[in-house]
Amino acid sequence: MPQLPFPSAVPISYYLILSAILFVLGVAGFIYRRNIITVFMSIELMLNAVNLSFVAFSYKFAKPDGHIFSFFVMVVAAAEAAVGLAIILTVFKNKQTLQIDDVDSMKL
Amino acid sequence: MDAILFFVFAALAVGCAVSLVLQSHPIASALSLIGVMGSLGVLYLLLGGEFIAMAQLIVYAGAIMVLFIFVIMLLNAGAEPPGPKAKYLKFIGAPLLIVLMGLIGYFVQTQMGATEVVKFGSKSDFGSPASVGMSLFTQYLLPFEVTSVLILIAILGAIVLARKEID
Amino acid sequence: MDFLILSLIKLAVVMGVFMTTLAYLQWIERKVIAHIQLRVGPNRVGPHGLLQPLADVIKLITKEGLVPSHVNLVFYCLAPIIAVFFALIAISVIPFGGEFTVPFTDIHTSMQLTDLNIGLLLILGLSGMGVYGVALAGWASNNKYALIGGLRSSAQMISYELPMALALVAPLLLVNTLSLREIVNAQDGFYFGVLPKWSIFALPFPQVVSFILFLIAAFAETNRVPFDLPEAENELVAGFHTEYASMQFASFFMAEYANMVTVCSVATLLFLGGWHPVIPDMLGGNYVASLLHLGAGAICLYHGLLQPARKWDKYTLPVFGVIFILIGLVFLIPIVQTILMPVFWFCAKVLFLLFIFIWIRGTLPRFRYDQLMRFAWLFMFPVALVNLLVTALMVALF
Amino acid sequence: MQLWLIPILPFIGFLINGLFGRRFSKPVINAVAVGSVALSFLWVLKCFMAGVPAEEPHIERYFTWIASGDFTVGVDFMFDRLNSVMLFVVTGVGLLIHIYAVGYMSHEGGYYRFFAYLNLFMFFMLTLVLGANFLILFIGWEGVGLCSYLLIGFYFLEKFAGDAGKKAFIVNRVGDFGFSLAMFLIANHFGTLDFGAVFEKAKAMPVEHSAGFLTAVCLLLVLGATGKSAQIPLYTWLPDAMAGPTPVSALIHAATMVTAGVYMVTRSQLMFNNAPIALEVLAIIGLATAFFAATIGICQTDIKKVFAYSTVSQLGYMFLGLGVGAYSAGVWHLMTHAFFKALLFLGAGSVIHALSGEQELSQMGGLRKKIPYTFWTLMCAGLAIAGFPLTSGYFSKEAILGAAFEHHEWMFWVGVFTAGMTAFYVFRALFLAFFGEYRGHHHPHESPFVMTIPLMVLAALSLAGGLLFNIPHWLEPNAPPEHEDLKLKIIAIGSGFLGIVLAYYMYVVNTNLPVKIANTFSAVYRVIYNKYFVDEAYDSVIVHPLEEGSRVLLWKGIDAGMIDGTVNGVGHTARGFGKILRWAQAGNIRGYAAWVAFGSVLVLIAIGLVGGSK
Repeated sequence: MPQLPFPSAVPISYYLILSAILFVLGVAGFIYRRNIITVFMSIELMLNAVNLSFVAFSYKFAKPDGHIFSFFVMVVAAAEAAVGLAIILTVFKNKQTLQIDDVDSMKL
Repeated sequence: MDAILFFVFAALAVGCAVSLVLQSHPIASALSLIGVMGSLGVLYLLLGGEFIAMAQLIVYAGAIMVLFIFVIMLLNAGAEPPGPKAKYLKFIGAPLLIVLMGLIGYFVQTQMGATEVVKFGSKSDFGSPASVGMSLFTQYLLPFEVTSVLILIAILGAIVLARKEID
Repeated sequence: MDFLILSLIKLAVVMGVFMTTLAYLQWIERKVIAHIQLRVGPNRVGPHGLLQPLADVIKLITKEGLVPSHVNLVFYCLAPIIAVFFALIAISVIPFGGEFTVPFTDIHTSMQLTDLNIGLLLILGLSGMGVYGVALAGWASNNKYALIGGLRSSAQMISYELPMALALVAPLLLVNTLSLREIVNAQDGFYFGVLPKWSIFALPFPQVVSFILFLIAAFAETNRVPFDLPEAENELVAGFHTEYASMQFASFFMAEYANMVTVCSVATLLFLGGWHPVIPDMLGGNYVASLLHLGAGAICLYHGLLQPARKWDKYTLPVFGVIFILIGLVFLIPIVQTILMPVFWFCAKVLFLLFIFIWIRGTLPRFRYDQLMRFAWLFMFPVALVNLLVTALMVALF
Repeated sequence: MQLWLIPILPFIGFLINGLFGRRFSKPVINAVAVGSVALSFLWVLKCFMAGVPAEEPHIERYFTWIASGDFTVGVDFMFDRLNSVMLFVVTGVGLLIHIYAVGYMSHEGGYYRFFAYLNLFMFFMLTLVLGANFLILFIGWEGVGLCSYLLIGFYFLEKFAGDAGKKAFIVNRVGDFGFSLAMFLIANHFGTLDFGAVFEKAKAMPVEHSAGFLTAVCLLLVLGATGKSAQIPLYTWLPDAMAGPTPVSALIHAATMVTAGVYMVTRSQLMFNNAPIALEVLAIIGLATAFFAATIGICQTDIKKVFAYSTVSQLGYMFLGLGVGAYSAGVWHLMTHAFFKALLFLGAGSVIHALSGEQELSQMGGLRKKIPYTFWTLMCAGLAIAGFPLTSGYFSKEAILGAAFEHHEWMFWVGVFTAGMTAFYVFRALFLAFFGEYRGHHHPHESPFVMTIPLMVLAALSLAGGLLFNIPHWLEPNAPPEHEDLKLKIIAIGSGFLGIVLAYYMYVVNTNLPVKIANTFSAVYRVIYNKYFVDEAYDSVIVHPLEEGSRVLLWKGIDAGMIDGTVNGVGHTARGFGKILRWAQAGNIRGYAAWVAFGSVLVLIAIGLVGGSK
């Protein structure tokens, strides 16, 4: 294999940085998008970012615990998706909108 | 080789994430999120997490996102109309996030900067389904059971919420 | 580099065979159904319509791929690619036979593109991803029939993935590994020298129930009759691929057939002992292939030479007979036998399952949609759960 | 030897009958209920055959139940000579009574409920007997109390049944209160509740030094025992408990549960030995109870009430035996009493069954011919309880009285007199029921064999039980045989005879004599007939003040005033804060997200500045 211009393997910190980038992108999506579903997907993106760092740490300590955690995150995400999407359906049924700013009836 | 794979799929993930944020159409966002998940799955494999990578593929990409797409199609959600409300977010949002990103990066560098490199398959098979299952059903048995209850509750909640008539 | 070259060769072989199989599966299906319905089936293009697939391919390729004006172009073009990609990629982890050394060399390899120790999970994941092709196709073609078809298929596929996965887990408890190769190796041997130790027969708890459940779920996963609601032509013109034409249309079909082959292979590997012989060697299991082919050849010759039913038969059938006999003779060569018999058994089992698929298509009517869902959640799911529990109990006890 | 199976089997029976019994047919319910008890009896037999350790009890530790600091309580069962006797009594007599109940309850509603409760009782009783530490014993103790409550109130449609149940429960609470205090003291002082360890430490304490503490503990235990075993001052619940079905009276309120106190004291004899005062108190309580209960028993007109008071008085005998240090004699009497008292009650039940529910002696008479099996078996029981020579009651009562004589002579004389009275009132009841001419208006019919066969078995046991099972020898194999004092025996037997003869004279030969006596000593008669007005006294002294206090002070004052006020106040304050904080609720989710991000940035900066990350 020819010599690469960069090291043949990357340190764990790269993975963490990547997870940070993804997380921040998720936050950005949450803040800037107005479609409820998209916002929801941004949340999923954040969760994925966190999972990545879990798995990275799990590699660092060579223990499966990180995997377990991200597994639980997935399970919770599944439950959340089920309920959240049901809520979105109900919102749409009652308000005929998916714009997150129109769903602010809790405001004074 | 590891490095190439990492950079390729990291770039893919970031690209998909960006498109998730920028795309105006929910379906497009959903597909890009699936892209993120897929590339993350590959990264998990690089990190020796075979089981979790497959779980990512099956649970996240295979089930959860299908739900999303399903709902998007069901509601026939169109593209977002332009013109945001809540103007002030535009101004504080971006710098805030950049600062946040910078801080996290700084901490990661100071804390984990000089840690060992990730070599595929260099560690023992701590991520194999066997070992994950082992600790899942011994050390983490209680949380596991609790999650099952959580799922059950979620199912009930979803059913109650999505019923045809609210009586 | 050696590894790369070897893999490339394998890849070429597998893809070639696989594609041909897909093409000819079409022909087989049409023939079988024709005979079930007392028709002749394709018999114009080539002897017994054997060249029909070729003709179809040429037609589909040369046709103009027209794109409706109202579709969402990106996803419209993306959908078939996704579908066919995830359908074909699954073959890469399926083992067709045991390890062997290539004759006249010292290369020791296995009849499989790659052996992941999570192969089964990978297949599950890929089959899950296959949904997007259909769903997107339905949504992107911007057509109510297509959309309904897409929705139906996505709902149906999620619903049936649960019982399928549960049915898959039960035999895994017996073999406790996820690597397909080891799964098959765990089913080696015979009870009392006659009854093969496949999971479907294996003690402590024969997996008959989960095998049946898996087959049913597989029908639904591959959108086959009686679960082919996404393309129920009498309600939705052609379901999710209403708007598709030419190669894109063809790729959907390829995806469907590839999925069929995949699930049949998985069923074979998990329940029917993969490439392990049906008849033990000491009972002459090694000669089954030769006998079959020789017999077929004999029949062909008889019908061709002595009493040809149709005009062409006196020319075509003898040729086939000779070919069959030659194959039978080839199978008599010891070294070929050792290498090819496993593959023969594997293909035989897969073809048998595929035949069941076609047979059912020729036999059963289509479900109604609510029946479909009720069946999934109120019958398949509980039964699969109970079966899993019982299996777990048995494995724990014995 | 898998002791846990013994209590679990009836518990399974309880679960099956209690959960699905409503849908079962009676044969199925019988099979489950009787079968489970029979199985556990067989298991007891197996354990017994496997060999009973003579000195060191065989202990099985299953799991740690409570672990707080270095104080741990495990779920442990033990098996030694003492509780082997108890196990046989409980499962054996229990089995017979279950069989009997199949016949007796056949016409009753709530059939499955009855048997479920009965099995549950067996479970708790066996737990009580098997428990290897005070807490497990206490679980059984409370459980049997619960079951007795449930079964006394079995006919919950009649008010008196419900009231009787409540009375039993509440009176028992007093005793349990003492028991729990004793447990707290023990746990606090010895740091353990394990029988073995506790008694070791108790033995280690010299008498004069330990007197205060051990006496306190033992007196509290005695209080508990008086509650459960219906002794003065807490005996009042037992006669009312007769409101329950007769098998219940036989099983719970004669044979097994009420003897729990005796068992508990015997179990902790090592502790009592170092607390002479407590022993003295125990003896006196026992004696007094025996005497007074006997006097009351003379004047009762309800056949079950008569036997109830005789139970109280016999329990008094056992306590007397324990109190004078003859534990084995007490246990012996416990066993024999289980036989003949269960028989008496079952026989009474058979009579009641024959007269389809009639309990008043005045409505009976002349049943000798009509229900012969019941008559003869009841006669055996009467002879046994009267201490007729070579019957079971004879031996145990002799042992107790002999020990009492060595302890204090006057105790012996009182005991003898009580024995005479016992013989008198038991035979009074029997003569009233079976001799003379029939005074009732029902048509008596003999009970089915499913009821009479247990009667016969029990009759055989109560006749030969004393000869067959020499409990003192079994419990103390190497104790010196106490010298046979013929004089005492003669006196005791004589008193018994006297009682019987007197009863025969008064109630068969010269039947209008009792009325005369009652009229001449009408005041005394009324006092005794009304059980010395003890219930009324308790009512006016304890119950009414409690009710008033709770209504006025606790409810109106504390509950309505203080507690509700506090709660409402909290509510108001929260409202106030809400008013202030409401502005932050802009209702714009993305705004919230931005704020969260901002906060996390602040936190990160803070960490960075502090250098906490290093």
